[in-house]
Amino acid sequence: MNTTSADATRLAGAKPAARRFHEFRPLNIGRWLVWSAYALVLLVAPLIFSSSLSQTMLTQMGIAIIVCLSYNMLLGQGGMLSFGHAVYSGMGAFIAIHALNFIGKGVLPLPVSLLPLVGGAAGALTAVLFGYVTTKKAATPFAMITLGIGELIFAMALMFPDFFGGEGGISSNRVVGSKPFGITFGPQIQLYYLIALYTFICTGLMFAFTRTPLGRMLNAVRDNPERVEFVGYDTRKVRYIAFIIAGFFAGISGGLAALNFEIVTSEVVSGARSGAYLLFTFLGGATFFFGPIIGAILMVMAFVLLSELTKAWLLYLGLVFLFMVMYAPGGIASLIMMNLRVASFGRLKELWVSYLALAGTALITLLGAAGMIEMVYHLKLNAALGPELTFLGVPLNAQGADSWVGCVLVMATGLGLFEVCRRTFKAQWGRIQEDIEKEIKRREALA
Amino acid sequence: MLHIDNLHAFYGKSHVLHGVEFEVNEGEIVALLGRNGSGRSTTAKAIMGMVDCTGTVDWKGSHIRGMKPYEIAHLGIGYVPENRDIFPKLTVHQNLLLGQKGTRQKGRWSFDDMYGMFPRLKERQHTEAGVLSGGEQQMLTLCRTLMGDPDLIIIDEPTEGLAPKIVELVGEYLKKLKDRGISVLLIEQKLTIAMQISDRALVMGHGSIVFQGTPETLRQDAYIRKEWLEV
Amino acid sequence: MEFFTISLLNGISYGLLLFMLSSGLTLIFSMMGVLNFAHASFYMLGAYFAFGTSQLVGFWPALVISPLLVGGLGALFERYCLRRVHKFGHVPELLITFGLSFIVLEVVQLIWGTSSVDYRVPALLSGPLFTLYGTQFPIYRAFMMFVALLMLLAIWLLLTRTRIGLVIQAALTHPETVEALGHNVPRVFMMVFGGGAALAGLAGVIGGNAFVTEPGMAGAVGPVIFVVVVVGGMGSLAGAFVASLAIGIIQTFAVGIDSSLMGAASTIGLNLTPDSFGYTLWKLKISQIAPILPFMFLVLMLIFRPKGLLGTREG
Amino acid sequence: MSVPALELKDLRKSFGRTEIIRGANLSVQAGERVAVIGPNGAGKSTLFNLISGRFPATSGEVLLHGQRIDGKKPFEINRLGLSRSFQITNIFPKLSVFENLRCGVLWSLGYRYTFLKFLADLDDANERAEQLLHMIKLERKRDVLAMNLTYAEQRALEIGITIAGGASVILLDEPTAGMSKSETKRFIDLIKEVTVGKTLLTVEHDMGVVFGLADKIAVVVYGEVIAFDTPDRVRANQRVQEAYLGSSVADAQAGGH
Amino acid sequence: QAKSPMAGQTVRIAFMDPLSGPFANVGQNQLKSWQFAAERLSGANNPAGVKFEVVGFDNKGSPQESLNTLKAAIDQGFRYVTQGNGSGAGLAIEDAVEKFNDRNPGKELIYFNYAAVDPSMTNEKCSYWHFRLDADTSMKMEALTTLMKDQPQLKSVYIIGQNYSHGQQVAKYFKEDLARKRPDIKIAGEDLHPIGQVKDFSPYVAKIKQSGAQAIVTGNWGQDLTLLVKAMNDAGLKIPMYTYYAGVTGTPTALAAGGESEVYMVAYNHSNFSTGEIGGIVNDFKKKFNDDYYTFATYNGLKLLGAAIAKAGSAEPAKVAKALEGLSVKSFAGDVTMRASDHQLQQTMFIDKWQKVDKAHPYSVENTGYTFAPIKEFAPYVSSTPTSCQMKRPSAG
Ligand SMILES: Nc1ncnc2c1ncn2[C@@H]1O[C@H](COP(=O)(O)OP(=O)(O)OP(=O)(O)O)[C@@H](O)[C@H]1O
Ligand SMILES: Nc1ncnc2c1ncn2[C@@H]1O[C@H](COP(=O)(O)OP(=O)(O)OP(=O)(O)O)[C@@H](O)[C@H]1O
Ligand SMILES: CC(C)C[C@H](N)C(=O)O
Ligand SMILES: [Mg+2]
Ligand SMILES: [Mg+2]
Repeated sequence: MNTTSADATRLAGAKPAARRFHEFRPLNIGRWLVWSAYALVLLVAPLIFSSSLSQTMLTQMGIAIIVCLSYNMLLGQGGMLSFGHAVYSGMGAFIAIHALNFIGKGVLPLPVSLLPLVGGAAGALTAVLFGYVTTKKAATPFAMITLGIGELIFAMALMFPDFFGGEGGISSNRVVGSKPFGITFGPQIQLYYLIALYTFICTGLMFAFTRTPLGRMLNAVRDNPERVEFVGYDTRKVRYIAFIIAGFFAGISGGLAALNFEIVTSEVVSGARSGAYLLFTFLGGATFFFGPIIGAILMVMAFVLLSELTKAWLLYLGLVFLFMVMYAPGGIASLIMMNLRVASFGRLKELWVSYLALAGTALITLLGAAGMIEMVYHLKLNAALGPELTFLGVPLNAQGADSWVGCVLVMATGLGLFEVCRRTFKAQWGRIQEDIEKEIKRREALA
Repeated sequence: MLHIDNLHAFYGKSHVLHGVEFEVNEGEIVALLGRNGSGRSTTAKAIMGMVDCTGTVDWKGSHIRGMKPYEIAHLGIGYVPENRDIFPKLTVHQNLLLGQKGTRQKGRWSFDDMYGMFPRLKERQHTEAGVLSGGEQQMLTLCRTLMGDPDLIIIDEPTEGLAPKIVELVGEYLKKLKDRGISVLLIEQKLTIAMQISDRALVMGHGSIVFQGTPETLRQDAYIRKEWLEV
Repeated sequence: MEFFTISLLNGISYGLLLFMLSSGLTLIFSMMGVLNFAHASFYMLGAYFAFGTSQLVGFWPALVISPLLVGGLGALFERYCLRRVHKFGHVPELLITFGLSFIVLEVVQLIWGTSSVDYRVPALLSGPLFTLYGTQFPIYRAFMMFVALLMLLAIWLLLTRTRIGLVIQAALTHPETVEALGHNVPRVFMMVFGGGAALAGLAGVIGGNAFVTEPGMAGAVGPVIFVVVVVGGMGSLAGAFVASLAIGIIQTFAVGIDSSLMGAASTIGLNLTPDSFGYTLWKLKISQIAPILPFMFLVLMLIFRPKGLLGTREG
Repeated sequence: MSVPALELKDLRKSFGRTEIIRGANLSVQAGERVAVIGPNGAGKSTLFNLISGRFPATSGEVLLHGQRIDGKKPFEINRLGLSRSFQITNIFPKLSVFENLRCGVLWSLGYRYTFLKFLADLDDANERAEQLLHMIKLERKRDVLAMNLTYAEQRALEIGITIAGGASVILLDEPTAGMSKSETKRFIDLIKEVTVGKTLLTVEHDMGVVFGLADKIAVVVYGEVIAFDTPDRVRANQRVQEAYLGSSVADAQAGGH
Repeated sequence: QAKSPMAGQTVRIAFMDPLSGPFANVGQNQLKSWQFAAERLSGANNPAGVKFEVVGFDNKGSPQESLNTLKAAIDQGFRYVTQGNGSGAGLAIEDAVEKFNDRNPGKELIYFNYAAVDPSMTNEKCSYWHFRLDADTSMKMEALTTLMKDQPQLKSVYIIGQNYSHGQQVAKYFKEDLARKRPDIKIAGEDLHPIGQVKDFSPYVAKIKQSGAQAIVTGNWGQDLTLLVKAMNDAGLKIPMYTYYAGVTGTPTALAAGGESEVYMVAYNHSNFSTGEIGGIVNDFKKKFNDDYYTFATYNGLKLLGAAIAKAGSAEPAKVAKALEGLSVKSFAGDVTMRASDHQLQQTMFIDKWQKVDKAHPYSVENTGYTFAPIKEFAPYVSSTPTSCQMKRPSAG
């Protein structure tokens, strides 16, 4: 109980300024619309993006959405910074794939479509076990215990090939068991819809959780654990239950991943995986419920697409994080909410020209910078293939002065213009915010 | 010594001080009175360079507006913030140590002076300041600032949460400061000691000075008291 | 006796090495409360810079130049990145160092390639210092121990002879008040972060050739140095020192212990066969888990004594 | 005499080697309003911390309605019907005012750790929270985040959370600290209003508040309760005069109301 | 030579291995090796006259990511995939290819495994569509223990390895083979340590010294190998060390930095082939990239593929797979044969010794001034091991 409430709030990682816009609250009709739109997107996405790769990505996005949302139950809602969330999704995945193998052998009479629930149960059980010790603590000690447990489990995973399958992991075949209506889950698209269904339901359930007494007390524990004790709640128990629920959803996502990949290897419990959940949940925005959804989508895109597009993807990723944390610590969700607030006061239309200008100039700057980064990488990695490379269709010569000068020029121009746009935008934004504050005051006075 | 003219201060976009002007002379206790939210603390922060402001703030004849807080502190202005900003994880002694600006320079005040002033602090010397009682914390902040050997000390609501006897004690010590040639800008809202010890009183309302005069005149000016100090 | 002496020597020297690696982190973590995930990256930079500069000017100048360069980079990072996010809290601080570690890794690979570089121990320091029971003790290891002790001394002086530690701790909760008392808080923060980075850099100069200088070296030491800092007690230099030695010695001796739970079970008359439940777990020897003992330590420590060995606070 | 609402029996507390509370005895009857006064550092807040379970006592007993509560956790004590506020504002900064209050009422209405019901459907809890909102006069700030409230509003919210659970014994630690005279006055009325029929203990330095609010005054000096009596008798008490009152400041404060 | 009907056709191979992250160095070297060999063996240089094209996909060393890259490759129309770095990813690909071919008849893929050496891939988990070009752990151990059979002075050996499937398998096969060939050799001790977790190997060295072993056998690779060697040098423990992976990118440099040491490596190649087609590749690769060409399996793989396409008269994987079974081609060290029963290539094995370059062995590995010199050569039958593979073969065709 030595942690001051200030510490606790800081650990929750919320940006105070962004939080002020929390008041924006869609009407209930709005909520219906949002959920229907979400369902619709899940339904039609694979019809629009129909290549095999994009379907794989969509399935993985569904899985990632569940796990990132479950992670945010801890981080965003409970102020618990976990470095070991992959342990729970991973254990869910392992148990699920073992169960799948049992189904395959005919020992376990369970429809494949319910397998994720097995994963969920496994995740929850794991959380019951480890959560008992981790949730005794909050703040930094909590973070460090989860780090330790994560490292231990990962190291152990390679040592126990019986259960974890060693380097090769455990593989399985999802086309087993009963086949209701001829659904075998063999084709990716069938699996996609199963995952989409789970994603939708889990998102709904997790959102519902934020509206329950426990969900609210979890927020209270994040903000000021000390006070919570004086309104009758055991903070430890609040954290523990929430931890188990988060473990359950993480386990579901693990179970879905087991179905999707039909193989589970030790990397699913690795620290790198946990780190990715943390980074992308934060990037999406931990202070808003829907933030992690954005984060999850970006995570899959970064790992699957970006890494194919450029060898420098880790560098870009690092830079994106650096800048996001510096300039938008509330994540993408907070940027969206800020603009929604402006929109709700009918002022967004004034801004779009600025946005276009900003985006345009930023793009130019980026192009210049990326051109140079790509040339450096090319020089370093593919020098033997000759100095030429094409970057977005533009032929560049990594050893030619003209390419470099060109890139520098493009970047410098972009940067200059961007700065000009940024300044005007900043002034404009400030003015609008001022007006909005005034308007709020006025409404308050009226009320 | 301290001369303030046409001072405007802002929190982001909200304009809090509207052209404040007053002076504090050498060896003088000036009380700055006013209701909650009238802008007294903001004035103090503006002098210390802790908020955005425009206008003139002169100290011993040189402009100090726009300087960093630590530079201003080095010029000899001490600030005792409101709401007891003690450093909770440091011991009482360490808190006092941080009041000193450099390790070398010898000031008017020693640790012993401080402990002599409030024996309670001496007893609690090696305790974490965070667990001190509310009143003890208040004493500590005052002493901490004195350790920096200021020529002018700005005290924001020092008697808050102090037992009546201690309030009186603080009043006496402020007078002692004055005797040692230190100027005091005392921010208060309960008139109790302010009226007794100050040489001059200022009343602030809505971000500007609405009254200047001796405590005596203020006591007589029922209108000002009613309009700007009480309900 | 022979085995014991040598193991003790190995344990102490490994412990000192751990301390060398984590001292900068302790400094930053204890003072600024920043979980600097890029600490190991600074360590790596130190090694690569030393490799680069020692090719030009030799090892001894590199020993000085390289930490200074790393410290400078650390200070710049604090000045232009970390400082901006400080006000948002610990999680963003941690994430920004996370981001930095990606960038450093990529840049290192771009400049020095993806495989290990040939960074060697200088001739003066290679070879054995003395031979004990037929086992050599290398000079370089002694040098490493010496530097670790120097680091301890330097940080200790910094903490006890100056008020920097107090200023920073106070500034963590009340930066404005500390400034109003006349302390240039931003500069102190920058110096401390730069100093911590420089210590990591120095560890890199020395660890880089003692071990392997390659892009994976940061990832390899990353987690374990956190263990040292936490087990020792956040905010406690002495704790970090004791924890390093304890971990070093225990881990070293654990390698020599070949008993397992199965052995323990059989002494109480329980016979486990390969078919019994969890056989692989039972037959696991202590020597097999020696390298991950630190993490067990960490978990147990946080459960039973969250302040750490010599720490005073939990958060 | 009926069972006292709150009783302290030879309560002691040491931090390290210093004994801060040195055998405090006190017996408060149900429905009494007690002001706890005493010099700075006398141990008033510590006493509250011991009663509410924030610190464990070194020795001695605390009885709530005759039941021993020393050694229990804060949340257990709270569930038994004792609630407290803090000298330094202690609210949920990132929740709205309404949510702050609702957090205060949930346990007492039996919702415990449930996650199978929607908050929006808990009519009784919502009604109670709205009611509290009116009582502390923050209706207009209903959806404002607590951290964006002014200081006085935060203090009011602090009290609101404290009384939210409907506890029968309420401890307030310097509820009016940092408020102006007019606000203080309004606040005393508020406290009186919301604690009707409850047992109230409050720490105060402002004699005006003390005499305006209390049925009885307990004087804590150096970790002991040296006097516990009606205001007039306490004022007349010689020891109290020496230790605490007896200054022009106190007189001025007391005269103010 | 009659012109092949396939001439001029392009055969595209998707290479999936880590191209970023901690193992990027190995992956990038191997991608270059594939591309270089493909360039050399295209057109007239293969009996089918086809052009080989190798495109790199970054699987980040992760089994799951490998499945994504596999999907990406399939989307882009690749029918041949190759991978080698790590058996984890290898098993994932083997399994996924099997399933894909099962579910998508007519669109089959072939997987060339050039370095993933887990024996299970050609035993209990074997697949018709998987062809391994490297020698697996058991074969290498067969060669190694055969060498020991001829070293009567060797009396006790210490075995140390990483505690994961590869390290465990090395230990297991070593003990089995030794029991068969040299039951008199004592196993002085056995240590399995967590992979990538040990920073300081001196405690292990002390333990080895204590045990009085005359030699060390280890399957360690990367840091775990170099740090072990360094710790031995530091402590002055000068006993020979038998390894699997002393030649992997980065390790030689680190070995050299640690000074002289007695390290043996068992492999299907060595660094001093300077003549013939392979000699040209090795030397020109070095000239072009200033990097070592050590993944000779790329050469064998393309040789086999070319021959199989010519034999099948088609580049259709279903037909090529059939043609590959039992196929024999002439390679850099005699003939190599793709055993039909388990799709494990049978080839000559070498024991290489780490030593300073000399006249007979001039090739400087990673420009360190050291080289791997062959000290022993075993004909394919010596290291051949039995298989438990029960292959599911496609019914038609
Ligand atoms: N950090 C801040 N951001 C925005 N507005 C602020 C901030 N601090 C104070 N204000 C506003 O500035 C005005 C003046 O505040 P100030 O603290 O100077 O008043 P005060 O006279 O010291 O009153 P108090 O008795 O509350 O200390 C108030 O309206 C207050 O709401
Ligand atoms: N956790 C602790 N550790 C050590 N000393 C403590 C601790 N908590 C309180 N004290 C000491 O106990 C004494 C009594 O403190 P307490 O806060 O109860 O005083 P108080 O009567 O409330 O005074 P005030 O009116 O000034 O608030 C103080 O001297 C304080 O320093
Ligand atoms: C990178 C390689 C040395 C990995 C090795 N092929 C293995 O199976 O683990
Ligand atoms: Mg104020
Ligand atoms: Mg108190």
